[in-house]
Amino acid sequence: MFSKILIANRGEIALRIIRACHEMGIRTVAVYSQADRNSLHVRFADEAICIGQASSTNSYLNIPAIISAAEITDVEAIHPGYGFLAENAHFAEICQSCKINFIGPTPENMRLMGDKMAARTSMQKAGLPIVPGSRAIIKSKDEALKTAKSIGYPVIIKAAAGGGGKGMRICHNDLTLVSSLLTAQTEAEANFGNSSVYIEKYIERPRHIEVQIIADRSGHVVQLGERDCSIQRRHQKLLEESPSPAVDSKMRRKLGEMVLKGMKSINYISCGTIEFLLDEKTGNFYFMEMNTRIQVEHPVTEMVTGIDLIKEQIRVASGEKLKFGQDDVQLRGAAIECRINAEDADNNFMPSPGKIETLILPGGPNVRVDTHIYAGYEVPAYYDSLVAKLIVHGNNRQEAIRTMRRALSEFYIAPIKTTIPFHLKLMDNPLFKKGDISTHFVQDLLANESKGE
Amino acid sequence: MFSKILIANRGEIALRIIRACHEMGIRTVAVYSQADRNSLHVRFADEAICIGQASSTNSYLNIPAIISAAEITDVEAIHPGYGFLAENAHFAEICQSCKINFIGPTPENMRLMGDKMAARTSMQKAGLPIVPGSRAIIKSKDEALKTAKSIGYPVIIKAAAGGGGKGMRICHNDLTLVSSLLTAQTEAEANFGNSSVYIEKYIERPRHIEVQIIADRSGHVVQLGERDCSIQRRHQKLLEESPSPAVDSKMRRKLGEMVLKGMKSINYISCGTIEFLLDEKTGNFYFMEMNTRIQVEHPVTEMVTGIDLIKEQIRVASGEKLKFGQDDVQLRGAAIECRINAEDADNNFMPSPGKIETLILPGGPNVRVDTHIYAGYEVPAYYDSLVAKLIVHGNNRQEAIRTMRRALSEFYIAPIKTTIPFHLKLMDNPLFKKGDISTHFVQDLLANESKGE
Amino acid sequence: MNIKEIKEMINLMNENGLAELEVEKDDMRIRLKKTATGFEGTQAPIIYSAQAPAAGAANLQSAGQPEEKIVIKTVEIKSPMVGTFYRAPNPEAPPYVEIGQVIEPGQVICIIEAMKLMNEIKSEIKGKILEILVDNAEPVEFGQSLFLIDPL
Amino acid sequence: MNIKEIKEMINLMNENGLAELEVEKDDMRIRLKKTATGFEGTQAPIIYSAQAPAAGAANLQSAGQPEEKIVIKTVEIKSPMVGTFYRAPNPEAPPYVEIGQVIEPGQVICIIEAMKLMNEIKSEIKGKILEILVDNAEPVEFGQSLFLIDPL
Repeated sequence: MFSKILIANRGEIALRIIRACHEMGIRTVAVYSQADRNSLHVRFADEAICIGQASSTNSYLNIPAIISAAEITDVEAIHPGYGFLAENAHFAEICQSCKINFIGPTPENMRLMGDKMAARTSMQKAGLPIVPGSRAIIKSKDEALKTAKSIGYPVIIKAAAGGGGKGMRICHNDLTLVSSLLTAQTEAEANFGNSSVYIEKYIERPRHIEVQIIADRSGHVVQLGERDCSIQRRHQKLLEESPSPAVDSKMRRKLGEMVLKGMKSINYISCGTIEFLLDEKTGNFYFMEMNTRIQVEHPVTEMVTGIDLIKEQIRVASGEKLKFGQDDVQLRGAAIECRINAEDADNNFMPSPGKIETLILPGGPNVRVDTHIYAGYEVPAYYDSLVAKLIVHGNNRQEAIRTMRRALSEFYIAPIKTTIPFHLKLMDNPLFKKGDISTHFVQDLLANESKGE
Repeated sequence: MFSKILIANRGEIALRIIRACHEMGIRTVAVYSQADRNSLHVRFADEAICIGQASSTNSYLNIPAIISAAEITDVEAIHPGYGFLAENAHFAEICQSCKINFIGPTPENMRLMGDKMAARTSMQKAGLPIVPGSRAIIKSKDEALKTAKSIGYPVIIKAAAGGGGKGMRICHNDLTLVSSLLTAQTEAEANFGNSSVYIEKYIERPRHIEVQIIADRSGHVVQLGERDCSIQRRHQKLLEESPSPAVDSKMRRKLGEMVLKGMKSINYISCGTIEFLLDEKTGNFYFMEMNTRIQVEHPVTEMVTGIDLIKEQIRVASGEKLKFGQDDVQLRGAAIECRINAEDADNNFMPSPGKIETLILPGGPNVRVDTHIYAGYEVPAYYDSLVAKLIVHGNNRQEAIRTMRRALSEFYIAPIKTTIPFHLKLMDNPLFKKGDISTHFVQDLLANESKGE
Repeated sequence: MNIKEIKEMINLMNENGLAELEVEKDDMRIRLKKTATGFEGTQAPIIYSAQAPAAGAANLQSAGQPEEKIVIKTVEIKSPMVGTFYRAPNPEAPPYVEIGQVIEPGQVICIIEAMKLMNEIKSEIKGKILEILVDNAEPVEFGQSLFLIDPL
Repeated sequence: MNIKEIKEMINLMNENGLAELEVEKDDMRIRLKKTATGFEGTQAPIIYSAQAPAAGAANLQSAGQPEEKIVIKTVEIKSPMVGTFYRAPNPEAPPYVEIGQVIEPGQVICIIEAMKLMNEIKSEIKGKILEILVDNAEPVEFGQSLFLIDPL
């Protein structure tokens, strides 16, 4: 096991990793930008090093600074957290060449799954269903029309190098398809410097279902059930839960088996998440992409499985074998996570950084809070707006919702605006309570509200 | 089920009850003294009523004020929490006569178990072992010597009406016995207005083991395993854990059976705790007394059983039957609670009230915080010094200790002094880590430290 | 510089969480200071809450040349117990007191019912009733202001 | 001076996070103070932390008659990167600079090794070296003060 690691991240995930290390008896080195001098990860780590100015490019994305911080503190491994360098294969390779253990998958894993087309192809080879459509790049109008005819409308045009919804176009007939093709290519070029696009079947009201896996270096892969992340706005997740109200034990088994096949086929190592689109009408699910990192929403899986994902991720990175098999994994009750962002939900989720004057954190039974904020902390404008994760557990989904409602009602952050009021409304929403949601749910909800006004 | 209840308490337990009610859909009325205007229980309750001046006698012990607060807010029940009026049979009777449901045992239960001698007699009748000694009041020297001879030295003289160690005397021979008898009687008279004392066998290094029970009105009693509360100073508990490292499954079963017999024999209703002294040398345990209320340390039992004691207590008070039987109760892992008091552990645990300028609460996995404090809150000098309960859960005791150590290291309260540093030392103490503790542990620890200086 | 302006300043302090406000102008000086409490700008859901603002306004005073002090002094009569406030001994009877009326020390001014007992509340001062702050048959909490008095 | 002006001042305070604001103008004076919150008295366990005190010392000045102010102005040369600080190009060679020495703009004053690369650090100013704040072969973090210079 490692004796000392560096955490190349900030905010709540840096804290999360420091906590795991403390309990494992591993010493920690925090790195921080000049804007994060008063951040808790600096306070809680055994050592802390300033690596650059506020902007991410000068600090948390500054590979030379992070590597030499690792060298002068003589750490054995680097945990990248999520975001920043977490899915940067180049950084993983540099770590290797500097004899520093990168706590994550192999660079090969990251490269393969980082390329959407290649990922899709490899997973399809392994037997995972993918959304009907062209695996090949669409070059001409005719190709586009041909594909659309074969899979049937509606279809969606996507950027091959894309993500985050950019360069996507939904088309319901030949006319819109032809007109959208060029726009999509131009957007793709503009956003990703690559105009390649492809076409696939568009699923009307899909659910975002993802399966958490963990794999060690000796080929053992275990899947830890699914998360439902359908509550999102502009492809940004706002709330996640496990298990999904839309997945029954039969589908869960099927999903699990597929995922294990897929992961073994690429010799995947470390934590990872395989994302699917679920078409509730048909009950079909389709592989979308894989995230080769620990995710923001990992705690909901920890709450229902009782497995500490960060500790396991560190253990397998150090070469240890998983201490549990697939049969040891049991899902207990239901867990929900609300992302508390410094955003004004009543004002188009506009970022609301600034100093926190008053803070009351929720507590009591079945409540977990992962946060780096405290009364007096200044939320910097340089980084993402996540200020806290509120996670609850219940014997079932209804109980979890009641506990979440209770905890949200205690949670008070002022004067900055947060998404707490939005989540409170969500807990009283009849459709959400029924579990009748899709990735369009939030956008429809907000649309109705603005109509209401 | 009740639709609205009043909470006749303050601080973290008032919050704890409000939280349970919120999740159960019960409206809450908080009562508060003028010193608690900015307290969180006032903020979180649906309604709040000022009932008097700061001093407890004028507010939280002011029965007429509390009853008329219940009347003007038209509540169906009153939850007394712990301390204050929680074990006041007279108050329970007044509630009855005002047609307000007292959430707790019957006045008869409270009267019987409130009288130590009567409690001992009734539990002995039910077959529970008691510490060898005279059940009768000792009136003369000769009686004392006779009893001492029959049970053998060392013996302890105790006040019949006593508690909290007052009026206790340990004697190792006839000489000290005779000389101590008068002193003990005088102290008893002074402290409790009643000079009656009795003599029993003194156990050298006992453990404080207590069994949590819950009983409904239809005679179902369930026991939820034991708590080890041996870490105490001057009979004030500082840390509690479940299960006890000194109790094996065989002893646990035996304790459980005895407790169920005892509770059925007196038709006990609601939550309660039966305290035992465990003599580790012999493996014998002896009934000490019963607490007819919810206790400060109830969360450790909640963590290992997954049962919400406050909700169950409210349910049975409303007349509902227990939804689980003895066989449904399973102990999972280990839980520890540290009491964070506003006391200066380096200065003879002197109370340290005052304004909290800076507060950082621990968080992350397997950590529960029950507290009423926040940055900017002023800890009043009028009430007990408990400012927070830090509870952790682990797959085993070692894990729980590591998590507690981690959480304590994050916990920061300034400028007032707290018991956090004391607990941090405890987590690194080899004897504590081995579970090799007794009710004398803390006093010995502090004695050695002061020697060290 | 008049009371209205002082009230406005107090509002400014409340709205902006000021601890102190001091104005000095030719021969007159005003200094307002708040005792810091837990939550500036946050609201606890107190129902029957005492009239805090009135208490604040109760004895403001502007320092400066002694000869031209402006002083408002009003006194509040507060409820000594939790209960229900009654202005008259029974529904038929007339109220004990009315606004504008001058009351004497020891005079009964209202009744508070607690635990089925009717408790007569007597004034401790002589003064003119400026305001009756609670409606008849309304519940009151301990320390809640009942009457605003201009002492004579 | 009226309420509107005070409001504007308060906005200034809010926008710029001022704790106190005091204005004195011919025969009038305004003082505003905010209730403080934050992190007083707590210390993060930063190892290689930048010499904050030095920064403070950078422009000391003795109070007194305005016309006869004494001002010491020193400048710090800070590390532009994380790495290891070396005073000489190699263990055998003499240090680039010594205390008391006058350095010129563009003159190499130390080396910082990062990722096996030796980065020569050049002075941007002319001045006299008052202090060398880091020992040879010591790790330094970004922005850490290396030299204290008396500019000429």
